[in-house]
Amino acid sequence: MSAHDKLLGLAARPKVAVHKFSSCDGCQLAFINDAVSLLELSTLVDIVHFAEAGPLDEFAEVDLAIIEGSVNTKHDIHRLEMIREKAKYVLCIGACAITGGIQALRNYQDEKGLLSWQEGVYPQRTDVIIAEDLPTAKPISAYVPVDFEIPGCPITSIQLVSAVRAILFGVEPEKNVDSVCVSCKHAGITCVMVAKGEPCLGPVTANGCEALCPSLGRGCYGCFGASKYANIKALKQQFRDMGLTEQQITHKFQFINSQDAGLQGE
Amino acid sequence: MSHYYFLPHQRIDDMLSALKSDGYKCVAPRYHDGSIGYDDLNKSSELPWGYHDAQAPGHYEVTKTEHKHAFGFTLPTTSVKPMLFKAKENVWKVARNDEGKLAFEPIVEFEKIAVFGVRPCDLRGIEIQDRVFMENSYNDVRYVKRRENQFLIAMNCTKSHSNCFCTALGDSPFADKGFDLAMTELNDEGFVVEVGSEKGRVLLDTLNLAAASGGQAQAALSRIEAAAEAQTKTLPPIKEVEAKLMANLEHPQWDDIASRCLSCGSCTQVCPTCFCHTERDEPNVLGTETNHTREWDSCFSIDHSYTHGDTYREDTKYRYRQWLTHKFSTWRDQFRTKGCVGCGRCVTWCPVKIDVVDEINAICK
Amino acid sequence: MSLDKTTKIEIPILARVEGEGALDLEITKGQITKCDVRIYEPPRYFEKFLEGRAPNEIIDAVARICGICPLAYQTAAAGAMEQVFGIEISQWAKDARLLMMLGQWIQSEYLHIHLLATPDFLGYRSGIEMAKDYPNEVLRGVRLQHLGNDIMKLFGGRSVHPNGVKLGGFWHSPKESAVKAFIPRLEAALKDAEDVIKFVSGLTFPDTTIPFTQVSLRHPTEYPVIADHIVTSDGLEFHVNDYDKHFREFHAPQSTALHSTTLDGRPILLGPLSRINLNFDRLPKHIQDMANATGVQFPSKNMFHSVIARAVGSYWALERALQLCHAYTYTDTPSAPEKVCAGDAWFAVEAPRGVQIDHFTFNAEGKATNIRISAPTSQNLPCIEANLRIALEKFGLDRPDHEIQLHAEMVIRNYDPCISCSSHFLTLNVTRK
Amino acid sequence: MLYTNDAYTPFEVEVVEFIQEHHDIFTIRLKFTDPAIDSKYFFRPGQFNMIYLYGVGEVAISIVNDRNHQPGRFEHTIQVVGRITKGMAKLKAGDKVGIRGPFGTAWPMEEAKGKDVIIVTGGLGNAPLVAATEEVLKNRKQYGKLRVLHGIRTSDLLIYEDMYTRWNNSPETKVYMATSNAEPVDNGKWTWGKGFVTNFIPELGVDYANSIVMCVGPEPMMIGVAKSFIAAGVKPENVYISLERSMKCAIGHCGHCQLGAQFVCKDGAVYPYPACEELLKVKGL
Ligand SMILES: Cc1cc2nc3c(=O)[nH]c(=O)nc-3n(C[C@H](O)[C@H](O)[C@H](O)COP(=O)(O)OP(=O)(O)OC[C@H]3O[C@@H](n4cnc5c(N)ncnc54)[C@H](O)[C@@H]3O)c2cc1C
Ligand code: SF4
Ligand code: SF4
Ligand code: SF4
Repeated sequence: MSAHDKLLGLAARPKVAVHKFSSCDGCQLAFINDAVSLLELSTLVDIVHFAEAGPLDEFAEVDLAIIEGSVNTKHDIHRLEMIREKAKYVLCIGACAITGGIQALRNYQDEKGLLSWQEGVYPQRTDVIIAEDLPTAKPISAYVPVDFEIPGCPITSIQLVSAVRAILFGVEPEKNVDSVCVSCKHAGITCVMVAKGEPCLGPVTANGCEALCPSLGRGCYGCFGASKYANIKALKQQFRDMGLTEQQITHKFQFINSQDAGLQGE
Repeated sequence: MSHYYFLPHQRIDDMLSALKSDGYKCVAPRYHDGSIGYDDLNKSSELPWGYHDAQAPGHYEVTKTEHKHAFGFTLPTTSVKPMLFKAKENVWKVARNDEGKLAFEPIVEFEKIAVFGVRPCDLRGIEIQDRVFMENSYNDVRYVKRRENQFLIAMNCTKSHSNCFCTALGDSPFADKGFDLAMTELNDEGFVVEVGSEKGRVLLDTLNLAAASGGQAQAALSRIEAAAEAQTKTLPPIKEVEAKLMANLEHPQWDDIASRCLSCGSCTQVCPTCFCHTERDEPNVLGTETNHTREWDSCFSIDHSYTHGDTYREDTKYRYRQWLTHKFSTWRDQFRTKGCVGCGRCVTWCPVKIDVVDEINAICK
Repeated sequence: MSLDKTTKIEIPILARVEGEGALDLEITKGQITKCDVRIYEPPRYFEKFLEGRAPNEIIDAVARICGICPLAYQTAAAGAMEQVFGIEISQWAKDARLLMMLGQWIQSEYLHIHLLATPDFLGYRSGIEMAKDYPNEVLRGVRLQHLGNDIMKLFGGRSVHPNGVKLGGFWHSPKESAVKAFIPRLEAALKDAEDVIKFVSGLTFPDTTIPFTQVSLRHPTEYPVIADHIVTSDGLEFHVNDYDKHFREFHAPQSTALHSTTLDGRPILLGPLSRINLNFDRLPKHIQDMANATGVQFPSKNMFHSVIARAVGSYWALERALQLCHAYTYTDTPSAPEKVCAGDAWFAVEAPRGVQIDHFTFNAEGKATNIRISAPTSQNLPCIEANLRIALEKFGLDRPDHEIQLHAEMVIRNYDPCISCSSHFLTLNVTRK
Repeated sequence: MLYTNDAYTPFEVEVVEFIQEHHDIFTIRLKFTDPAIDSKYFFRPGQFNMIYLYGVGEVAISIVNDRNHQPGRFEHTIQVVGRITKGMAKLKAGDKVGIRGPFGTAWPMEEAKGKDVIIVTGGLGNAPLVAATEEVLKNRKQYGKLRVLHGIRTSDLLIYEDMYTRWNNSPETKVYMATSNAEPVDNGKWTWGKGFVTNFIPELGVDYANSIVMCVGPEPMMIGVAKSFIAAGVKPENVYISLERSMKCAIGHCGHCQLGAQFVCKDGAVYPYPACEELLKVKGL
């Protein structure tokens, strides 16, 4: 499908499905927590599958499949392929679906390490787990093509509603690629790094949370993933200047969005 | 009658009531959670009595002292800009009916605001933004309305922080124009007050203030001079800076800065003169109405120079160069004035301590 | 339908629960011979990847276990770590944590009542469907849910994965004006909450009795939210440190979630019903009266009365939140100084779904070396299975599959199982022999 | 500009006709729904409008028409490139959009009088110069020879074919077209030339010393064209180009279109080449 065609053939009353893979359910709550918008939206689209809210029809043909969660098991791959096949467009929501999420910290374990985790958490019947478990937690895009993405852990209702709204208008959702610092300053928040000496990932993290952590007086920990052209090297140097150890710095970048290519750098 | 009046600390509240009865909402620097920024002011006791600040590149710290002054700090974390040119606002909205008809409606919101304690650099920032939004080929009605409904009480500096550099630009920490009233604080006493406009005179008349004594007026002046002398940063003459920056667009220093700069845009967002913004639509869920917003943008943001097929300033080095050359050079051609007022905010709030003055000196050497 | 024929019917996902799993039901000659709730949520290994992490990172991370009750995880983890390190948190921080937890209760319980549970009682497939006929009730639920979310936002900035809690207290203290602004909203909400109690008392409840041991926290003076004692319907009361002396946590073969039972293998029931049954005396008199006026006698052993327990407990939560807002003052020391040392500790809170209990072990550098996190839903799983056996046999096993499914779902939904703590959606497999 | 009380708010226009020029190029013909506004609306060749797509946003698009256009109608030819233009591609007759404008500088139609006029375009750069071409043709006697040069990558990308044929048959006018990519797609049917437009310089038969060049195309192309024509004898100040920079407000407030001290939206988009020659040499300005 050429870029030009994107959203060209969207039904007047599109069918929408909300699917979950490995996740905490928090991104779907962006719908449920803004129940007014959900109810309004349900007058414009047919929500054919949304297990957490009620409707069930997992493999129905849909215009838009909204996917939360990462792929951690063999069974997930199969299910995902079925969903993609039946969906005209796929919108991934949240860190899990886009970068693998926090559970992708397992990707740093080798085979032996993972086995020790499996045995540690599930002492009985580990074989069931091992048979199904993939060695990595990966984003949806690692297995099937994805049309649109909304970052965040969790995403916000505003992001979700405006993305769906844009799709209904037949245009792509807008991407926010600036850093958290931008909305931090817009909100008139005092920079926590400058005024409190709190290490903050804001300068390299994608905007979208309205600078939530700095507004609470603490540093950002990057739950929206990397901003475009983030200067990771310069921020790591700043953290060193502030006295953080190499391990502390590594942990900062290897957290919610550890697999995000934009967060890699010396 | 002397040119100067004297407002004792105990009578600040009278001034606030006078402003209030004129319909103004009063705003002043206030202390909250480790920093001093503008907030609503209801009574004089809410002023940051005794607070001092220390600023250095990438460093800001506030301490409480026993001194009996309200303006013992240098300048608040933010300028007056957000009160006139809002960080984000709806500029118009449009409704669409079932037939698809569009009804556009401008949104112009303003209130009467009196700003108590505007530092001279921030006053100059307002003057510069006036040229963008009010004295330009097209004007912004919102800005104009807010400006008309603003009452400015300037507060001359009696202290400078170590990032201040208004003197290096040929200015001084003294408000010479653009205010309704200007004051200078004398420790433990009150303010020497000067009138700058008819609005200011009318307000002052209602307060029936005594004239400042010669000693008080002199003390005020020497305190301002001391603040000026406390500034340590220097720059070549501004005309020279303006020419040299544009003549050195390929200077190796730009690459050096780019390796340190986070491209976070904090410097532009705290700047009292930066005016860049972006516009965006925020439709409601049902799609029946849309708000068209205007929100601060900056030349550090990726979208700023994005044009289909080419992002002209893709590298940080070009983005930083845009910021510095615009502030300190091309601004003159655009608005017949400088783009910088020397408040030092961009230096204080740069998380990685990049100092524009150092960078300019390195390039203009 | 012949009773000796084996039929295997795939009934889709169990809706309106958060999580993924399956229910295997085997009916032989009119008797349930197998009733396994299989949770196959892909394992996420929180307990493992958090080893070696700094305390505040753990607080941010555990929220991600579950988007439905992130704060319960955070509060329990922070509490456990403070115990280990001997950090004494201020009364301000204690009150703030309580207020925030109440926000979580209010949010979660009203969401469950209106969007998840009542559609079952009134015969709708979803809250969205129910909203067409009951717009006011659904909107009331939404209003209350928002109020709970907003209370969480006060301290945490957002209601899903809030960012406010830190080791020793909070990252910031909200302005007084922001907290006081909740007073009129809470006052108005009390009226709504009273209507909710009346609304749910009017529902028709199937008649079942559950024989399980009920378990809840116990607070010395009030209804339990954050407390260090556990009580059971067997008449036991003990400190949370003794959890392992009374309960057993194990990995059931059918599931990726850990299960809990009493040491001798009996299921335990956690959650709003146990809470009210075991702490009725801790409710103020006027709320006791409201509870009695519903027509349900507490303690009740009918699991379907959970929805009433939720409505009453949430009324208390609103009232308690109102008191806390009235008493609130700003502080510039929202957090006690951090320090670390080696050691281990238990800590428990009442999540909306029941007791959330953690055990943490740290080394001298303040890095976690062993983490145990027990979510209420997984502790409840054996109980859910046992309850299904009783409820379905009572309901009639010769009924058509879709009716059995509906009833099974209704039973399960009573637990408001937040299976994502370890899992996902439920497929129902019925095998008849 | 239509500037009643607020420079930021658009006016409603109706799409009278939607013409698919090419698979990703279309023309929309517009009219103001309020006749009072229409009667006030006046533009000059080379200026542009901000077109607003409901719920999505605004884009800067040149006005195709000359100043004597049919009242109550004006056109824009738009190429689908990104978010907003993709959305606009789905417009149809009867739909409403918003318009602010006109903005920017215009082609030097006065200065061109008495001179030979050379219009050089590349790709979709022909849209902003239709107006200037028509203006010359409507006031034919006031101008010298007219040469229209148009370069495209492949022949299937040609739009306005009828118009080019009409122009080619006009007095004192000649059209030159070339495809730069090796083989034209519809081999045989393509009767125009091959290679780059600057290849035509020796055969235009105009008085370069008394010619004016107006050029729109990709930036490197415009620079190349300017250099070649100057080398051929056109006075540098008689070479005009039109620049494109990101624009949000079009009124010199948003800062996006800055090029050195220039605000392309109001100091441009049409520039005499010497005014931006140096600026265009600097990478990343
Ligand atoms: C003076 C002027 C006249 C123009 N005339 C025409 C014309 O006649 N026909 C035509 O098809 N196009 C014209 N353009 C280009 C047109 O404005 C862009 O193609 C359009 O803005 C792309 O928007 P988008 O949302 O589809 O693209 P995206 O790539 O999604 O762009 C997102 C945003 O970036 C900015 N942007 C991207 N590309 C450009 C660009 N080339 N110029 C300015 N801003 C851009 C816009 O703000 C746009 O909304 C003109 C541009 C200018 C400045
Ligand atoms: S607090 Fe963080 S996000 Fe905000 S300006 Fe400072 S570095 Fe940027
Ligand atoms: S271009 Fe940069 S420096 Fe100039 S006003 Fe815009 S943001 Fe500020
Ligand atoms: S100079 Fe400093 S504040 Fe400005 S963009 Fe670079 S890192 Fe950010």
